Amino acid sequence: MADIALTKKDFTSDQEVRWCPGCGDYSILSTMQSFLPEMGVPRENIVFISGIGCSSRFPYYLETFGVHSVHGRAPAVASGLAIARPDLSIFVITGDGDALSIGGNHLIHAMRRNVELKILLFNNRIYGLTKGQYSPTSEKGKITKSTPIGSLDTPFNPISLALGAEASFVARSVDSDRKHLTEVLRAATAHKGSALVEIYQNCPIFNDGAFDSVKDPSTKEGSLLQMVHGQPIKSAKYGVVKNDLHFEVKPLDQINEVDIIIHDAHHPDPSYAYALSRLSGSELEHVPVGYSAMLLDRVTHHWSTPNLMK
Amino acid sequence: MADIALTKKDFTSDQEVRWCPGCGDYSILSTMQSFLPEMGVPRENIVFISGIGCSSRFPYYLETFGVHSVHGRAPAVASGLAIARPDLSIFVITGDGDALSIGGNHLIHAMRRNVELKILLFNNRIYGLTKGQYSPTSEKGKITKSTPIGSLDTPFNPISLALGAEASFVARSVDSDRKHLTEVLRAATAHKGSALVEIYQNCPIFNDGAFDSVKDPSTKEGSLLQMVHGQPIKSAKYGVVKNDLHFEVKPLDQINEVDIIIHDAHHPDPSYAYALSRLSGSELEHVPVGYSAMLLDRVTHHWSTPNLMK
Amino acid sequence: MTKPVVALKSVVIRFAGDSGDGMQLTGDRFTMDTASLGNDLSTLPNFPAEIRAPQGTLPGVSSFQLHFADHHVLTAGDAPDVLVAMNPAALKANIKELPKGAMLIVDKDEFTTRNLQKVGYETNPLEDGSLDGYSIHAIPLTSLTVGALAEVEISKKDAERSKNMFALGLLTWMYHRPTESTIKFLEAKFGKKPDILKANLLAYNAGWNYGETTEDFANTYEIAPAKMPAGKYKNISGNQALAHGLIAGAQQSGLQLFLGSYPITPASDILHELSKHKKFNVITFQAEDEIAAVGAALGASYGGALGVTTTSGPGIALKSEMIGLAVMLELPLIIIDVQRGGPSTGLPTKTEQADLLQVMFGRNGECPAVVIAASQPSDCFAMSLEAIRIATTYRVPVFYLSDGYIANGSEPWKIPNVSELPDLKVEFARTQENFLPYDRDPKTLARPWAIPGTKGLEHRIGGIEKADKTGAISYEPKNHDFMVRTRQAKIDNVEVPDLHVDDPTGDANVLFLGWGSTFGPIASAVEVLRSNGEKVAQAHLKYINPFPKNLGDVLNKYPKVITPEMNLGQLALLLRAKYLKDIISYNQVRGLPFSTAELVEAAMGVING
Amino acid sequence: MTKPVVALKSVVIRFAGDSGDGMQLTGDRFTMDTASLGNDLSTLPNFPAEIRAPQGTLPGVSSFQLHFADHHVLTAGDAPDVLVAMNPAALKANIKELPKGAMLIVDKDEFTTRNLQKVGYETNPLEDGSLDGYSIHAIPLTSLTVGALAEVEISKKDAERSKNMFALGLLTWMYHRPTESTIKFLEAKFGKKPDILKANLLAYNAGWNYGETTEDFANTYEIAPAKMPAGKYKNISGNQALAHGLIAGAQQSGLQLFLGSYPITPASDILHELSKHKKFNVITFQAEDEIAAVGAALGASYGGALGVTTTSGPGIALKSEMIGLAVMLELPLIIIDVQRGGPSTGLPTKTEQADLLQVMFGRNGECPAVVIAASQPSDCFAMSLEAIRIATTYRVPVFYLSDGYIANGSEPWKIPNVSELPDLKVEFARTQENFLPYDRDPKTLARPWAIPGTKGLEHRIGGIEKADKTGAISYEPKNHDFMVRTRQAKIDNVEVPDLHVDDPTGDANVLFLGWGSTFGPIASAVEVLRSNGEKVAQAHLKYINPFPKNLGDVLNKYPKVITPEMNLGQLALLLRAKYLKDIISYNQVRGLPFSTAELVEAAMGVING
Ligand SMILES: Cc1ncc(C[n+]2csc(CCOP(=O)(O)OP(=O)(O)O)c2C)c(N)n1
Ligand SMILES: Cc1ncc(C[n+]2csc(CCOP(=O)(O)OP(=O)(O)O)c2C)c(N)n1
Ligand code: SF4
Ligand code: SF4
Ligand SMILES: [Mg+2]
Ligand SMILES: [Mg+2]
Repeated sequence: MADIALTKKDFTSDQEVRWCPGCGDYSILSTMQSFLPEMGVPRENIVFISGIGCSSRFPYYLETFGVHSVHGRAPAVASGLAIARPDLSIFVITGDGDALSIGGNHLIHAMRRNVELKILLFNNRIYGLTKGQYSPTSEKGKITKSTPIGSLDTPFNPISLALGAEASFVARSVDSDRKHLTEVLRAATAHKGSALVEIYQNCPIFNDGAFDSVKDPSTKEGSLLQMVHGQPIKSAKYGVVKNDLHFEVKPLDQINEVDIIIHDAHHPDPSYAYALSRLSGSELEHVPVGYSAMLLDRVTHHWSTPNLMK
Repeated sequence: MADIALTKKDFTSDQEVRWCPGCGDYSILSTMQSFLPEMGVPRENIVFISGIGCSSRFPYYLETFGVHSVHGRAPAVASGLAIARPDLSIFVITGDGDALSIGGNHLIHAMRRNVELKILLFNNRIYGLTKGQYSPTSEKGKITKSTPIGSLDTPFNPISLALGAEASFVARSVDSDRKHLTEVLRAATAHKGSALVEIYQNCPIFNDGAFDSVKDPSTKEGSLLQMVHGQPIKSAKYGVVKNDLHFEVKPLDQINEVDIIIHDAHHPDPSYAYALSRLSGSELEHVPVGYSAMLLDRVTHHWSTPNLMK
Repeated sequence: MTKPVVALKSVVIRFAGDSGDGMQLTGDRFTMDTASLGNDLSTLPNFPAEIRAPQGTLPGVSSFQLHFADHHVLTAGDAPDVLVAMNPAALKANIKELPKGAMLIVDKDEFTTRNLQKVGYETNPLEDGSLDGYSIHAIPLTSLTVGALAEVEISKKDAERSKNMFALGLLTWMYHRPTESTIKFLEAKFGKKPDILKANLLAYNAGWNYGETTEDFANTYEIAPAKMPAGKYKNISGNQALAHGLIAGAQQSGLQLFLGSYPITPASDILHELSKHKKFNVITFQAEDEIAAVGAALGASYGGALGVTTTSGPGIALKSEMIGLAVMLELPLIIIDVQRGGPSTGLPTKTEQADLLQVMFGRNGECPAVVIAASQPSDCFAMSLEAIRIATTYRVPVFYLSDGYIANGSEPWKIPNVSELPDLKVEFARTQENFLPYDRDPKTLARPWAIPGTKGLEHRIGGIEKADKTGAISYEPKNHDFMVRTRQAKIDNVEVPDLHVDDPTGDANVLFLGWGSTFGPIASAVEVLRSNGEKVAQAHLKYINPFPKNLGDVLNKYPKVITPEMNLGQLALLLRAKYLKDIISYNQVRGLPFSTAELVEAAMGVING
Repeated sequence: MTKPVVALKSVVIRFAGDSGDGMQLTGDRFTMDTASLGNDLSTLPNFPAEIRAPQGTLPGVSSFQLHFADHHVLTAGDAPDVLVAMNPAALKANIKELPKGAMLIVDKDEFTTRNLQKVGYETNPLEDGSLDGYSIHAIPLTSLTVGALAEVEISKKDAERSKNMFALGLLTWMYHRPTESTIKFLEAKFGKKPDILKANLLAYNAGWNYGETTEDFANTYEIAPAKMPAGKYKNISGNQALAHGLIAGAQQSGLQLFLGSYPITPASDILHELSKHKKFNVITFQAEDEIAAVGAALGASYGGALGVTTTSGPGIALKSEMIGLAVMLELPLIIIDVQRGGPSTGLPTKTEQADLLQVMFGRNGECPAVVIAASQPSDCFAMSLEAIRIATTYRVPVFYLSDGYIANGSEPWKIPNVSELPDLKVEFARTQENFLPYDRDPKTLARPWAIPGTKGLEHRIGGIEKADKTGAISYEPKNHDFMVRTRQAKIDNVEVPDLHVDDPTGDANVLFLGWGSTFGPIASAVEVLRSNGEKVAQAHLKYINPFPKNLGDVLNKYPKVITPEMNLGQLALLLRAKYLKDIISYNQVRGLPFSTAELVEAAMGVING
């Protein structure tokens, strides 16, 4: 525990922030700087490890330890650190290209090993730093510098992928919603084990408006399906209900309130969280946000000698 | 179509087979050599591409084109070939280490791109060629050369992982069950798009008996949950039923036959197949075998000029 | 035109501003308009790694330098004759390279106390006399632009954004550049945003008029077209020329071009360019990483396509294991390394030539591959054809080196006639009995290219050592030794043109020997030296593995050989090892091309030393 | 013992059989028993890449060679004095290396028509006279073994499997080896399978008795213990010695040892060995691939552990990008490359030393790292300590080269006292104000090792070029040049011992200069040459980057320098480039160590040539 209460300012480094004006990364940074004091961990015990990408510049701006590593490999570097130093609180900062394209393998292995890492995936559905090629989360048909006649690939759903990889905690939030993002960070850091937090992040330069449907005040209430433990999973307009062998999103006026699934954030079978993850279409008409922390029969991965030799 | 009907012998190369006596790879090879003639594709239009591992020696033994590439990268090499040459029938042969450890990223990307590849993953839950280290499918606590006090990692479930990666076809079979394996190969090759077929394969040298529960005549009927389209999903002793938000395996005498889920091999929501994939515990008390071919709204990936320029 | 016209032989202009100020675009447009006038030219873009670093700061400065002339131009110029500085940061970052007497155009509006403080100016340099000796034009660029756009319905911010067009208009006027193509360009770019289009056109015009009407500028300048060999020219960047060369070569070879790539600066533009040309039987595949990119290219080559992969240094590091497989499979493969500042992430937007030893040796085992290097932007076209010739004739991986300077720099390129292009037709192996996949052509040592779909050629190959001829797995000690030496011999045996030495008097004592993008700076230094009466020879290596056959003789002939490299002496190491010649290295690793002046000085040191 | 005992100075025995015949185990046991008698020894295992290739075929042959003597032993021997061949394939694969007059022990039972045909023997070599000149002992090994086990309740197959123990028993009798430790070993191994244990013990005994009681063998042999410096010895393989050295060095440094590794032949045994020693504060992490393995090791180093990664050539190729980051971060990191036959998958179970240029240069940019190499199995312990000393003192990545021959070969190793081990204590940076992460120690040029958890040292570092002292991102041209040269200077500045030259008369004309596992063969050739009256000097490089300071002088002193390498001349290239000395290369790339004889011949060619 820190001796004196720290403030947001204490977590702000002296480095000039070098993102484009209006970049979603700014508000994520600000939310993080505000959140860190409440964690109650001394600054020197916090480490941010990133890969390469606009998002991966994040560590420079925090007055903690930080490593800006190589493209896609932050989870590997962070795993080594976490195993050697279980006393530290470690965040991994990554982008959709960094985490899911070149770094996909390290991400899924970090998940299954359940190493004590909090992985924040800034998903802007584009390669920002290399100036606008499509990414593994870009929607099918997307026209970018490298896909002038539209991409052909089905995008990954990062939450589904993490659940396929035995993740013990998955969450989604939005860059501009500081309150929600803070709650998600709180839950992720409270979780024992690895956590994947997908954050929708606007890139005004190369993919502006990608998340308008969940950010625009006129539509967001309708599209964000709130996953709050013990509460029905719904947006202002839609609710999630069972339909025989899977889940569906239906307009509220076509269903009974009692049929709406009550979110069980700790449902032990990841099938449940996976089924929810399928509800976000690539057009983002509906997007579940919140978290699921599977209470699987797993402890956090611990290689360190004392634990093993007891 | 081949001009003359080919036989198993026509698909047998002149290379000496170099696996250990009793290795499960033998029966998979034999099943494949028997199956290929029925595909009706001329030998010269078939290519087997493998990574590195005992299983990856497979291509040498087939009288077709073949590449024994580098560790973990067969899906990448095969994707290039498949895109450049859509006229070919391409199989990828890989092991649990090759596909899921070093090659995990290429595997998941092949799945999401839905490239026309049939990927056969020989899962012996061990590294065979390097003489017995644990693999990403080894059960927790496994004692191997590299984990003398037991492994700490949660294993991947290859089917769950593929479904997390937007797979359009997933299947599981067992090395020794030639009939079942043939059916699965038939379905996989009939499917348009990428297919992941997990094959439980015994390694008598380094992990003997890993699949006894699903191979031993005294237990296999009870543990193999047969997934046959239009039929109830059950073994001789157990059935799969719904339980509120997920699926469960129950002894047949504790459930009503009518409650058993009827397999819908073409259920469009992968949540269904994912929920089934969770039913195989790492102790293999219950193992769903068979396939799910999601009729997703996806065509096979096709980069080739003619298709794009039309 | 009412103002007096001064004729110049050459001019170097540098546009500098914030990353968001559009300096690259401004420079590009001015370059295009200049090229259309028939001047010879060379450009040097220089920008930070951030997409848009914070406004008004030194790290955020982006610049574009253009050298154009009535004669053959070799570099983008050591120092600008004209500096356009859009804010105090741009001034501060560039002023040290501006020689006294040069023209300085600044946007006076940006010299606010706050902006000055941001970059550590304690007093306003426009007022404190520190710029004495320059010909300063402090113009209220922003407010003039905003004023000119009063009638347009756009935000003030959008209006201000057009100020680069004001600057472009002014320079266009000053140097008598034509305006049509820029107008057309703007129409295409902003066709869907009529207000923005209008704003840009008005600003462009306003800049032009400012020059013409105010008394700020006394003269205009004219630079006569350069005399260049007859033909049609197009201004082209290295990356573009390289991509066009690949397309042309693939067409000449009759092969499908398959690019497997993963984006990385400064190579990404090749991917972008090629992905536009599907109609020329080009497939581009953006892979999940560099390993998959080269793996897919190799898979495509195996299938009978021309597999190509493009990347920069860090990507080469990742690709090396797969390239080892390509060496074993003996299939054509082209690996393009557009080098950037290293090591590690290094200086991703800057130039360097420090990957030479990596491409030579960065693989396990004895794993030889061909290495060639382009010397200037327009040369990339020809070297692409060479890469294809070698890869397909010998069935080998070919490393093809470019760098940030060549890739982003541009110059006029003579568009060749298709009839001038070499015949690169390729023969695949045909159906035959007792096919031997590793039986070699006695001349080239190439093995047959036996692609799937050819009846009777079914065979299996891989990365394990293979028996001579049959290609079956072999652990036989003698066979391994034989195959290792054969793969080496195959590379050593590749035919490359002799090294051409430029030594007009034939009795120079000193040879300047370079490779890659140092060509322009070296040639320019040699020109200066010769005009000073020094005797120096120049030769430039485009083929590095194997070296040209006459290289040993060339080195023997000259007592002193200087090799300037933007690394710590990598080519020199290869030359010393092979020829035991005491090469004199001149190295700098600053992320920037050599200046002519420093090479002249270095040479004088050697000549006199 | 009733048979006459012949005293010998040294013996070379080769056990050869099917992969399934347990030849490695047999050789290992005989070696251990021999070590316990105090002979000096050296071993050479040689096996196929398949776990168990098909029975009775040439590719399936696995062998183990042991050279032991009453004096210092340098190699596993050029040619066996005794060949044990368990089947026709083993005979055929090995007979060409057996000198006439040597003893040949074969399992007659295996010489069936079918087995002979499998390997292309048209007539039975035991009968057709082709083996005349050897001292042949054709023993029905299989049937004798099965007969001896009649009383045990096991399958015939299991009974037959024990025949290696019969052979071991026979040789044990013949060379007077003690039996206790093998009996103990078998008891531990088969403790849970009493029938199998019984079978093995009976077969072992039966072999012993066969020698003693039949008239097949006239003599037994004795080899006196070798005189070795006083101390406790243990027979150790290179991989084991390397692992023990790492543990000892980590303990001496006070650091946790963190191994990040991905299995690969022939390096995996280091992972296996280290994973047994958690109680010495060793953590082993089997990563998903080589990149993650080195990444995790680097992450652990960042956290204050001693990060180590182990692999072979293909793994180095994959790790190179991450090693570039380590060079930039300037953290301790040890990268162990147990070289094997290349390129690509190559000859995975064979030895080679063709990764030297890869570890020197296989990274983008100017990216220097230290390179050291062990010379023999027991030397691996000492070199592990050196790797730790250099990595922690200078905070640099250290490549530590071994190869298949050293890794799997074994020899007696003198167990050091802890008090003899060097002090490797490490100091982390302490809490301080205005901490500068790239401020250097003026002597070592090392930057502070500032680990998380230390209040006040919070800082951010990465792979982008860093400003001197502060470590902040910097694109400044001059700073980059400075940092590139500083990183190079730091490596050049590493202190390594001078090269020791063994030149008894001091006036040799010819210097044998080697590195890595060629030490034994070269030393052995030098012994032969000197005993023939030739004057030759020998020196062996264990430090390759940087080279020892006196190397230039050493090279100058000798008119002729021969460098034998199991590659195409990689060290020679470095020497030629640096010293402009015309090194005479002697190369072979057969996946096997040099023989003494060929090196003697090569030297004579140079001496006379
Ligand atoms: C090995 C390697 N390959 C490629 C690159 C180039 N590169 C840098 S960031 C990036 C992708 C960035 O996309 P993303 O991860 O989504 O981050 P963003 O910039 O969008 O935040 C790429 C391809 C690199 N730096 N290193
Ligand atoms: C780059 C690289 N790393 C490591 C290896 C060593 N290696 C070969 S196969 C293998 C794993 C084999 O396991 P698996 O894929 O499960 O195949 P199996 O042998 O069990 O069929 C490993 C680690 C290699 N050949 N190349
Ligand atoms: S390019 Fe996009 S993601 Fe990158 S800093 Fe700019 S706005 Fe942000
Ligand atoms: S080691 Fe195992 S998997 Fe490999 S060939 Fe032998 S039995 Fe089969
Ligand atoms: Mg992104
Ligand atoms: Mg396996």
